[in-house]
Amino acid sequence: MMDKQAMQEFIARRVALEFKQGDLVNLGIGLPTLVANFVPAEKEVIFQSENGCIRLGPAPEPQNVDPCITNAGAVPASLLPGGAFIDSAMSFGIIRGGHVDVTVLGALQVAENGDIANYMIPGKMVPGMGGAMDLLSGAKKVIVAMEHTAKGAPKLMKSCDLPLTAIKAVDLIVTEMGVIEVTEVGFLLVERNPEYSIDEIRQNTGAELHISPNLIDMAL
Amino acid sequence: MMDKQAMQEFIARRVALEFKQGDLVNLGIGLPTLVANFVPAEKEVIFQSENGCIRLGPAPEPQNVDPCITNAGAVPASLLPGGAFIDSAMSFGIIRGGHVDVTVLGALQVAENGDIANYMIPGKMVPGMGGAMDLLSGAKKVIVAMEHTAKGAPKLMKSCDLPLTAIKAVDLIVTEMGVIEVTEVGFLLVERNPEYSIDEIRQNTGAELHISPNLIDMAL
Amino acid sequence: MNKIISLEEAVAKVKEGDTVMVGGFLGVGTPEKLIDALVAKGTRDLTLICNDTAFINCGVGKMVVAKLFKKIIASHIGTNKETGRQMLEGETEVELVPQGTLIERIRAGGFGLGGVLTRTGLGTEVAKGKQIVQVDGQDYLLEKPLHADVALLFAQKVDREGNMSFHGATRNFNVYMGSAATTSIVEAREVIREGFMDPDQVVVPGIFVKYIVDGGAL
Amino acid sequence: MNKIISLEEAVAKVKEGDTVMVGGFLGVGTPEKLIDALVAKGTRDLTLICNDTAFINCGVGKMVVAKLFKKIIASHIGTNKETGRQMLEGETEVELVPQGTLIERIRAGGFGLGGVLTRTGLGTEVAKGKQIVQVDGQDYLLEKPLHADVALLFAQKVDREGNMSFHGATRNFNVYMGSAATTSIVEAREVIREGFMDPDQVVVPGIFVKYIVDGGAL
Repeated sequence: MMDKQAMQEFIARRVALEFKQGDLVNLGIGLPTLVANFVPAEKEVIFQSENGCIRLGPAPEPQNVDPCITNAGAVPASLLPGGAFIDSAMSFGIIRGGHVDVTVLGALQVAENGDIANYMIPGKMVPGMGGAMDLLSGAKKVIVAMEHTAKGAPKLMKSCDLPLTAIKAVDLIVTEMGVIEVTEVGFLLVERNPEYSIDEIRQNTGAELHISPNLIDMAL
Repeated sequence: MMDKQAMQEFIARRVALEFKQGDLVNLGIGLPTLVANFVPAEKEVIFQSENGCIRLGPAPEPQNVDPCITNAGAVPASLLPGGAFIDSAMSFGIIRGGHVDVTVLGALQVAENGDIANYMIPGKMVPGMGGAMDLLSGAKKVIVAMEHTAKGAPKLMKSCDLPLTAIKAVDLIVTEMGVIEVTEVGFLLVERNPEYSIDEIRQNTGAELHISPNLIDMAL
Repeated sequence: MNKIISLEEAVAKVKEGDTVMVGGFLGVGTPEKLIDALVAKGTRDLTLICNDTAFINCGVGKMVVAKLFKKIIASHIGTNKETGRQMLEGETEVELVPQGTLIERIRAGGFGLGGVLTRTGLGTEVAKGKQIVQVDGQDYLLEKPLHADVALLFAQKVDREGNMSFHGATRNFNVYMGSAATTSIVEAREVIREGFMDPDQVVVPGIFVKYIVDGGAL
Repeated sequence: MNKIISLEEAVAKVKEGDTVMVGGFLGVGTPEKLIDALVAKGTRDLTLICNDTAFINCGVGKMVVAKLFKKIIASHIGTNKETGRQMLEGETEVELVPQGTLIERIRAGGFGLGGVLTRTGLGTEVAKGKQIVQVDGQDYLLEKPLHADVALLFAQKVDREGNMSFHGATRNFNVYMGSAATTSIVEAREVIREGFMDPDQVVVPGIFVKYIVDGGAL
């Protein structure tokens, strides 16, 4: 069994393989942010952050921190050559207008029709949707990167019981157990982490799990 | 009788008196453009042009002409210190959003309810509305600057018979004959050019002309 | 017209009960000196329109802690526990608005548009009670324009005319909030007192700025 | 990715029957070299979306004279007699759109909005056949988004990434047209080949630009 950090890195590493040359990508806060670390150097991916950065780069050395240059989590960041700073209206014009090729977000729950809940637990935790609702409605491809369960409770469900962030929005789910496509017929396991049996993955999934006839081991 | 140029200057000179300190003003092409020449030096008026200039200044000396700096009529212009260049979306955000204090436009016809026609004569002349419809719907105060008649035919009418540029938009009309407010009851003559009698002005007006009890000679 | 005023004069423009828009994204690009002065003065019953409520010791988060708001309109409050506490205990009303919708509603308010037609939020709680408009067979949510009494903005540089320019990720909501507010006040790190900004370099024209406060270096 | 292409390669991106957006305001801020090359090539049956049709010897006016358009969507055609002649004689269809509505429809197309709600044009021929949407008891005209196959843009400077900056009154429609087109081509007076633009100075980010053509000095 992987520890939490290893699990998150494992998931992030797999998500990074989804990007194509030249993709414009927006990464959510938390686990999704890690994905940037695993993009192969030869693949040119442009990271956008909704606070107004295009070509977001790695965290700067401490002596180079500029308080005005941060990612969407207010963490010091850098801009790669060719980058640009933009305002929020243009930033969300890019997002809503379908110019973001891929967004990677975390989730509390994902339903088999692609519904997603990731912005509040009523009466308990209400952080708000931030830019997530716009990303889910505007990005060409939505990847959810998350642990397969929340302390053993399934997060892939028949339908979400938490308030939705968007309907029918998710295209692909990457967890430590496998890679699941959201299809017309529901969840389709296309890649499996060999550490888990199909039965184990089914037991940890709250909806029917179809198995791809072309199921392969999780590519890394 | 004034010649055409003297008449236009006379009208422009009177319009210039309408501006208040600090007003943001947009002048239409033609006669309205002349108004800028008659704003007293001590009154600070900011001219905006819809092609993307704020603090438009006078025409430059020939040796200082910059092909990228023009007014909305594509005539070489200058920017005064403190000016800014903006894009069309912001330019019309300013106009539509009610940030323009006064616009001065020409007209083919104005109706007694404030309707205005100034962008086309069907089958004959169809230049298009350009920014006029936005200016008419967005500016806080709309002044029409025009000759009182078109070759003797009234331009102030009961209702316009040409296609409208905007409904109920005009606040004030300045002609070589006088200054006419558009009120709840229709046209109200508030200032008269002493060269014309009230009867003459009435004969040249295509709708009822109310006379202000406070009628004065045209201020210049 | 001299637009440069003191911090004291600036905060006097904000009245109890006002709706205030405040620029910034998790405190980045926020007028901290104006906020500190408002906290010190304790102007209450305000309605806040801001992207988020930053942190308890940063940006508008300090105003939350000082309980200056009766209502908060924001896209995210998760970085400030005090906002969540005030909301859950019913002390402060919170309206959550998707971030792209929030900036566009502000722009619509400032730019004279009747509202925003967006697919963002369809099928979620955000859509509840709102008008759906069909365009070519596609549903869009009608989101209404926002206006404020006062906008508190931040810029890297401002000239005496109020022309603003920015550094880094500080443009965020500062670019459009001035257009949607009756009174806008800019706190700039640098106030250009001699000459004016190059007109090609201006990001927000000074006509959207009523007052200027010298913020000084961070 | 190398975005810099030749004028010849650039005009080959425009196909007969395409909808093209062209930046510029009466020719100011228009990509003249791209236009000349299109006229020389004679790519026909185009639909034009542009603020105006400039003059017979300037800007898109030259394309009008060469009869490249089957339809023109613009706010003003009065400075080009040939446009008026083609319209009145039924050779070319002309749709007149208020200027502020035109730029906002383009932005809505590029920015994923369902349309524009504006009071501009209410009660006029512009409103005919269009949906009226009431917001808080006030009528607004619903104007639909615009898209294009190709956008032909002008910038003062562009770097290899496609980041654009401007001089003077040349921003006009160039800022938003790239977002609303499948393919956008920028003709810049200066192509920065060494290094990149200061990210604080970028007006239009390069993600909206697919190809770059070196326009050279005027």
